[in-house]
Parts: sequence; structure tokens; C-alpha cells
Amino acid sequence: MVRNETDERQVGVKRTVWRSVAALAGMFAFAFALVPLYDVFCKVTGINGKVDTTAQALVHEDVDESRTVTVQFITRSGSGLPWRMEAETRQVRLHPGQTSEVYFTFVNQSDAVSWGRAVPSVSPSTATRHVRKASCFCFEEQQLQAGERLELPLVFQLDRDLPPEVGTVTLVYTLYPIEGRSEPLQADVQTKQGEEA
Amino acid sequence: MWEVIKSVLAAFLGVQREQQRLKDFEKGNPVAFIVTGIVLAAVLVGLIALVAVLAAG
Amino acid sequence: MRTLLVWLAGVLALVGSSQVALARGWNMPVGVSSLSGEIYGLHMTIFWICVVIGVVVFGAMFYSLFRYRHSKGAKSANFHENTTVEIIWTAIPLLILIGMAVPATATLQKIYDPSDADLDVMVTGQQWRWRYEYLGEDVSFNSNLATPRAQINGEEERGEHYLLEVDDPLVLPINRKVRFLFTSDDVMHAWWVPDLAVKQDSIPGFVNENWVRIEEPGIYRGQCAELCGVDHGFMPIVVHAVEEEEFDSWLAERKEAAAEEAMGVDREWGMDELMERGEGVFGSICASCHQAEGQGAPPAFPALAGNQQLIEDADWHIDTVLNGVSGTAMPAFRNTLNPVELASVITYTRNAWGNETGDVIQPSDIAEQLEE
Amino acid sequence: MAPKVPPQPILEQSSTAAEAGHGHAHHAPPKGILRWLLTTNHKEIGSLYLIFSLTMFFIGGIFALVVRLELFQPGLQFVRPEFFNQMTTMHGLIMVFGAIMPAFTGLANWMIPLQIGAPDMALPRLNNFSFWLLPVAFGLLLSTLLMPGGGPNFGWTFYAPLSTVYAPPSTTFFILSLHIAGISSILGAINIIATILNMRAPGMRLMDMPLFVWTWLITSFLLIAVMPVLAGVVTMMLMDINFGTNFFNAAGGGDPVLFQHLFWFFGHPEVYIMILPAFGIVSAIIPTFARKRLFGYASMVYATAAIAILSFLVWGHHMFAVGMPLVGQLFFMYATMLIAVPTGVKVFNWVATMFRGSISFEPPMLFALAFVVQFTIGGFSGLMLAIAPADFQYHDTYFVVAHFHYVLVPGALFAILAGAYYWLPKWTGHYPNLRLSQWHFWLSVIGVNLTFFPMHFSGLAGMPRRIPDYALQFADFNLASSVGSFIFGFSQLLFVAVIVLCVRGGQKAPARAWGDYTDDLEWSVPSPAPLHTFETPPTFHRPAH
Repeated sequence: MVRNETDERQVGVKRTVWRSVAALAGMFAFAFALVPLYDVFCKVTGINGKVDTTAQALVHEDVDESRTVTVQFITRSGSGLPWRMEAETRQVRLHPGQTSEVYFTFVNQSDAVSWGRAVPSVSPSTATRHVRKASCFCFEEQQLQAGERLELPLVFQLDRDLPPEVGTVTLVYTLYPIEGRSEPLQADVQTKQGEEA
Repeated sequence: MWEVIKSVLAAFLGVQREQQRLKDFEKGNPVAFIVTGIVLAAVLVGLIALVAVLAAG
Repeated sequence: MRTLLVWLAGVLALVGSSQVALARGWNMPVGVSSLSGEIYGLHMTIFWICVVIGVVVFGAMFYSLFRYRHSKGAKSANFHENTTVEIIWTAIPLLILIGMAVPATATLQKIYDPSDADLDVMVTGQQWRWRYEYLGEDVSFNSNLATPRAQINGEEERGEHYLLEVDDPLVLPINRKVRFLFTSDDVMHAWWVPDLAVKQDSIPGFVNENWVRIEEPGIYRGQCAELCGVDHGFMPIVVHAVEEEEFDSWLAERKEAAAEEAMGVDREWGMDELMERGEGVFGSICASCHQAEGQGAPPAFPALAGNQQLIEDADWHIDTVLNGVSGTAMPAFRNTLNPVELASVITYTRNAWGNETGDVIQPSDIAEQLEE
Repeated sequence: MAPKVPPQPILEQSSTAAEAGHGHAHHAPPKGILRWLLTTNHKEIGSLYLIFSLTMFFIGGIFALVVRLELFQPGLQFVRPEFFNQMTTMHGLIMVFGAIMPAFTGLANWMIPLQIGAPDMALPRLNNFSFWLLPVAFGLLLSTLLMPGGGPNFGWTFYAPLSTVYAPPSTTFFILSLHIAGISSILGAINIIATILNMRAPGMRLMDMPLFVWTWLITSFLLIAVMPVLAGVVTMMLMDINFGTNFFNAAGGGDPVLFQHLFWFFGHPEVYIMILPAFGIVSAIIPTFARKRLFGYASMVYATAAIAILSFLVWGHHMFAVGMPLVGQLFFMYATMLIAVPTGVKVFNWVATMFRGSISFEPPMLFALAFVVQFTIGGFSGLMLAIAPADFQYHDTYFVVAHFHYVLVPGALFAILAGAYYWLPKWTGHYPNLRLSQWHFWLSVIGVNLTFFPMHFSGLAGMPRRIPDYALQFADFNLASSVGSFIFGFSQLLFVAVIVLCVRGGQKAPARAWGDYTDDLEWSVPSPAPLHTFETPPTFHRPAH
């Protein structure tokens, strides 16, 4: 009787332990799964101005001429990249639904090739979801040869659902170096040139 | 089913008559209570989110 | 019995202290912005609700402790549940909470108002100072702690605004909506001025937004509110709120001064004037990490005095100051200091504390390199 | 807290303890240090946990006193800001992971088998292992203070990128020590769940268990759910620092705010991990000294479960200032406010238990009553902090410091002290010295309130937390806090004296040390509890209604 009970207990303990270990493994995996989930969540809600870094199709909808929105462009430099980055236009005024194209200049002021990435951010965060970028230098990493100067476009539109109280949208780009890619592989250089051609 | 939901809701509020609780624990299937609890918790989350979305306008 | 009296005294002290709490300096300031008064009101409403609940709950508790003492021969009753009572004390707090949530939601909606502002200011946190840029106005400056280290170390008497004073305060107009864009160059900071009821994190790589409409002119002080490293306690914020006309003329003056400074770039500068200017820039910008005598604080902050790489390689030195070093606390100063400041501080560090290179770096050379 | 267990198992007879014939089943335990190193006995491991946590409590306390010493008056007098930051960080880490959590685990080890009528924990060897991980973890953590660049200096919340790109070189060791401490907690939690679910005395159903067991069961589930998330976060940090990933680094396409979301997804349930077992202890003590059954046992269990579930939905209230969208802000505000309901139910139940009781004021009761009052004060400031627009003004100020210290010191810590006084007669067979206990209590209450109450004012008046020096208008508040902290800190030496005296002798306690008003099983074994109890499971008798 006593024997049986202890055996039963041992079986029960074993079962509980395995279930707990399974739950643990699941939660550990969940922590890592939260990283992409968070990105999706940000995309949907526009938390802290984190924006989509893939191209979106422009929508040809009627331009809403009843309102004009100011779009500001701000560029900032993170540390460790000898580049100058400037918006050719500091701000534009446009109607929701209208497509706009602005250019940004990048100059590598050092005598070595280097890689950089412009990290985009949008304010106010409620506007994030309503900025549609068809083409942006922020979608991919950029490479500049020593002394190279590059003009890159940003093609975007504001969708018509932009909340009516938003009158100004600020697009901020912060330039950061890409670590460990100061000496690019030859293949990379060729692909890049191929793309440009 | 309705009985189970009622019991779980009572548990959410933290009020339950002793007799009802004893009844639940004697004949109720624990899995049914746990599943109902999780579903109702999810409903609660949805409800708070809905109120938040409505309040944000 | 004595125990109970002390407890009662404690409760009375609590109620008493809540009265004291209404006095200025013990409580949240009412503030001077269009929303700060509302936030203060919300704070006081919840506070008094808590006080009332506290008096009722603690009252019932101390009454029971006093009335049903074992030492006075109390016999315990035998009840241990009552569904009606339990439903009531679940429902009442729920109603109170809903009552609190309604005004809180209304205030929050007002805070989240993205409508157009009259003035946009970009606020950048940097270890350990704030940088302000008036967007579209070509006016920008750094705002450093102005309290001398001697006061902090107790070698001098502390002034009235000890640790809450800066060299170049943020100047804002009253009665205009000012939009802030917050970001950071390195770690997270938080910009907080209690009187304006604005607290927002500044996050590297991202922008955050908030706004204020100040209703009374005056000087308002605040501090960084997010641990950001060694000198987190030493990066205050000072806001001068002035009348609209005064603000316009101040802004025009600053624009003119900036233009004048830009003119100075082209002329040839002498060693002495660069050294003098450089010492000032070093003191306010560099000394918090690299220390007053350039001795640094390794391993995080390398020494500059006697630094062989710095002495031997001027180009590397200039590149480091202009572009920073990624993955370290050394930021890029290309956009935050002007060519005169850059040239003078580089000249200074190449010639101070026994770094006798004799190099004179001209502002025009720096400007050329920046505009390449 | 260190009862000296008799070196040889003394098998005293009692109505429910082992039959004498079972004695030979145990090998004579090894002597000296090896005995403690290899012990698999839940009581001995419980004592080890409690001694360890008391040691950590004093180390973390010394760090806190360094902080308070520096803040005694404006200016930098005793330590430099870099060391100050290490002290605040280490104080937080040691108190949370080294003092409060192991203290509850120690009490669980000692009391859960006794309260459910089990002979030991379900996995005794694992139990030994999970304890000995702790000295390793905290030895490693403390050693970082001596490494070049110093120990962790980024606050116990270690927000990236201050804790990654800008961290001292010792951070890798900090991460390792958190991993080890985390594994220890997880193993402890598995053991507790396995014990509670499988080892109960015949006839004892879940809803018959004492509330301390219930709260620990729920706490263990929380631990299993969130400690892996903490492990995940610090692993990501480790990878960011050493392997070039960019989870939290904006420069590489990561997001520093993601760190905070992940951290607080762990961190908020962690707060409840540190308070739920306290609810259990207080729910055992108040009925005993009010000589009346606990009011609303079922609603206490449900409220605990409700708090645990809600704790997963409120992490965002730590981040109201990071710039969440309005909907997120509102969601977290509403969810946080809801927690006040089950928490309120608990407080009301305790008060209702006292109502029409027959109350006496022995030391455990004093600490439990102080817990109820002061925890509630912490709850009130928590409710204020939940209101997002007002939180913009409270966030990261001393108001927050006051709030969580009220919840954790006169809250969690007082409950641990209450539990220690309550069970000391069971552990040692002697009552704690009454006069010394009362001195300990009153000095603690005065010290704790003098320390933390003025922090409400300095925070509201505008003093940010984690600063080594402050503006002159905060000087009086800080002076009071510093004086209070020294009173509180030194009065804890009285507690050590009480324990030492209690282990060595004192008034003998009977099996039912606090009278017949509690049915919990631990009071059915003799005092001191013999090394082996309930080798034959007792039969559980449900109290008559």
C-alpha cells in the first residue's frame, strides 16, 4: 500500500517535471520569438516611429487637396562614420495621396571605402503607418568608396487616412556605420555596381 | 457549460459561495475550468484593448 | 494598549503630513503649462481618493485591533465568508477605478495632440549634456552644467541653483505651442521639467515627440530622468520662458551671432586664441569623460595627455573628434560643434598637458574637410 | 534564521511523525562541512537558503547604506559617481535576486513539506543543487566589483544600450551570474510545483492547502513563465556585446525600446514573485493571532491567481515615458488599475479576519500588521503611478523609489521577518526573545518609515532617482532618509541576536507553539521539528465548518 503510493508519487513527479521543462523551453523560445513579433507589432501600431524598411507599392488614390501637410527631413550622424549626409530639401508641403521625391546627398570624406546604414524614424508615431515609401536609401546598407559622393532618392506618399489632426510629419534619418564591413568583399562591390547599372 | 463559466467568472471577481466551490471541485472537470479561465482571460484582454481603442478615438 | 496608541498616532501623522504635502516644495508643482495644472489636479484627486480609502480601511483595522483585544477577553466569532460583502467590496473599488480612469483618459488625449506647433525644437541627449536645435532657424547650441566642480566637491559654497544651472539655457516663447522632438546620440536619457509637466525619453536612433504651451514667463529647471552613466546627476535642464517679442529678438540675435561665428572660420587664427577658446570648449564638452587634466578614466575613457596615437597622428585625431568612434562613448562632433570650436579644441588637446606637438589646426581646414 | 538542526535525526514520537521502525532506513549523515554541502534534507536546505539570504541582505544593506551615506547631504563626499552607480545597481540586484527571492525559497523548503504532510521535497538532490548554484552566482556577481572598470553600473533594470555598448567589461560576468541565479530559481520552482502537486497528504485537496502553499504554487508558475524570458534577454545582451548581433543596438537596426519591453515582461511578474508568498505568510499569521479562521479563503486563492494573470498584461506601465501610442498607454493604464481590485480584496479579507476576532500582539503579528498597513500605502502610490498622465511627473523620481520600497521592504521583507518569528519556535524549539523582538520591530518600523516616507516628497518635488548628488531643496528629505536608513540597517543586527539566542535556548515551545487556532499541519509535529517528519503520510482532516 505504502509502496504503491510512493511509486504513484514518483510517476506524478516525473510527469510534472517534464511538463515544467517543456513549459520552460517554450518560454525561452517565446522570448526570442518576441523580437520578430515586436517588429510586426511596431509595424501595425507604429510604436516609437519604427518604420517599415521594405518598399511599399504607391497607391494611386485621389489626392486630397483640401489639406496640406508639412513633411520635414532631418539627418543625424551616429559615431564612427566619416560621412556627410544632407537632405537636399529640408521640408516639403504636400497633399495626402500625392507622391513626392526628395534627394539626399551622401559623401564619404575619408580615404577608405566604408559601409553605412541610415536608420529611419517618424514622428508623430500616429503618422508612421501612413507614410508609404516606394524607394528609400534606408531600405538597404550603403557603400561609399573613398571620397565618393552619392545622391539617393526618397520616393514616398502620405496616405489619405493620415489622421486629420496631424499637420506636420517629421522623417528623421540617423546614419550609423556597419561594423566589420569597412573592407568589403569584392563580390559585394560587383553586385552593387551591377545594381546601379 | 454555463455553470463552468459562472464559476470562473465568480473566481475572477474573487467571490464564490463555499457550497458552490465544493460542488465545482467535486464534480467539475479541472481541464474545463482551466480552459474556460484562459479563454475568459483572453476575453478580458480583448475587452481592455477595445475600451482603450474606443477611448483613444 | 500602548501599541495601539502609537499606531493611532501614526495614522494621524499620515493625515497631518498630507496637509503639509500641499505646501510647495513637498508636492508636485502646479506648473505653468496649459496641461500641467490639469495633471496636478488629477494627481491631487487620486491622492485624496487614496487618503479616504486609507482612512476607511485602516480605521476598520485599528478599530478591530483595539476593540477585539485578546487581553481584554475578546472571544472570536466564527464567520469566515459572506458573499454579499465580498461582492460589495469588489464592486465599489471597480466603480472608483472607473471614476479615476475617465479624467485620466481625457488628460492623456490632450497630451497626445499632434496638431501643428508654432515652433519645433529638436532636443538631443548626449553624455552628459542637452543639445537644442530650433528647426528651420539655423540656431543650435549645447547646454552644459554650469555649477563649478569646486562646489560639488565642497571646496566652495554652493549657490542657490546648485546643480540646476546651465551655461546656455533653452529659451522658449510663452503662449505658443512648442513641439519637442527628442532623440539621443548615445544611451537613453529623459528630458524632464516638472513645471512644464513634460517628461519624455530620448532614445538613440529614434525620435519621440511631446509639446508644451507655457503660460507664464519665468525660469524653469529640471534634470535628466533616466540613468545614463556616470554624470547622470549632472545634466540639468533650464528653460527661460519669455514674452513672444522678446523671444523673436533673441532668436534673431542668435542667428546673427551664428552667422558672425561662421564668418570667423575663414580668417587665420593664432595659437593663443585657439588655445584659449579650446580650453573653454574642452572644459564644457570633453572634461566630463576625459577629465580636466586630460588624464581620462580608463578603461572607458582613454587618457588624452601623453596619448601617443593622438600626438603622432593628427589626421586620426581630427577624424576621431569629427566622426566619433562607434561602439564607444565617443560621439561624432561634426554636427554639434562648429568649425571654430572643433579646430580650437583639437589644437588645445594637441598642445595642453605636455602634449607639445606645436600643431595649429585652422578652422578653415576643418570647415573644408566637413564640406568636402 | 539559522536553526541548528540536531546533528543526528532524533525521531521523537508524535501523533503524525514517523514510526520508530523507520529510523534505520537513513544512513548516518556525513559530518562537518560535507554534511551541509551534500544534504538533501528539505529542512537543512531551507536553513541554508535562509542563512544565505540573510547574508545577502546584510551585503545589499551595506551597499544601500553607502548610497544613503553619500546622499546624507548635497555634494560628493564619500564616493565618486561611478562607484555610486555600482552601489545602487548591486544593491538592487542583490536584494531582489539574492535576499528576497532566496528567503522565500528557504521558507518554502522548510514549510511546504510540513504544511502538506510530505516527508521531503519531491526532488531532494535537485534541491541541493539549486541551492549551491546561488553562492556561485552571487560570488561571481560580487567579484565584478573588483574587476577593471568596476561592476555593473547601469541600474538593476540594466537598460540597453547603457548595459551593452556602454557597459564595463565585467558585464559578461554579470550576465553569467544572472543566468546561474535564474537557473537556481527555475529548478527551485520546478521542485516546489512537483512537491505541491504530487506529495500532499492523502485527503488534502488543492483547496485545502494553506495559503502559503497556494501562493507559492502560483509564484512557481510565474517563475517558470518569466525566468526563461529573463534568460533570453540577458542572452541577447551577451550576443550583442560579444557576438556582434544587434538586438538592442539602433546602429545595427535593433531597438533599445525592445529591451525594455522584454525586460518588463519578465520584470512585472517578478514583482509579484516577490510579494505573493508574502501574502501567504500574512494569511497564516493573522488568523492565528486573531484566533479566527481566515475570512474568504477561496477568494484569497482566486485573487492571487487573478493578480498573477494580470501581472502579464501590465509591463507597459514601467514605460509610459518611452513614447508608446495612445492606445498602448490606455491599455496598460486600465490593466494596471484593475490589479487594484484583487489586491484590495486581499486587504479587505485580512481586515475582516481581524474583525470580531480575539487579537493578541506577539512579534509575528506585529510584523504582519505592519505589513498590511505599509504594503497598502505602497499599493496606494502604485495606484497613483498607474495613472499615465500623472506618471509622466512621477516616473523615474524618488516617488517611484518610495513606492517600490514600501512594497518590498515593509512589504515583502516584513512578511519574511513575520514568517521567521512565526516559525522560529518550530525550527528551534524555543520562542524568540520577546523584549528583543519588540525592540527589533519598533526600531524597524520607525527606521523604515523615516527612510522611505520622505522619498514621496522629494520625488514629487522633482528629485530624479539614481543621482549621486542633488539640488539644495531636497537636502532635508535626504537627511531624514539617511538617518532612517541607518536606524533601520543597524536595528537588523537585533534580528541576528534574536536568532542566535533562539537557537541556543530560551523559553521552550510546545508543538502547537501559537495555540490551537490554526489547523496547519506543521503544528502537529514536535518543536523543534525533527530532521525527518511525515515519513508515513498523515491523514488530513478537513476542519469542520
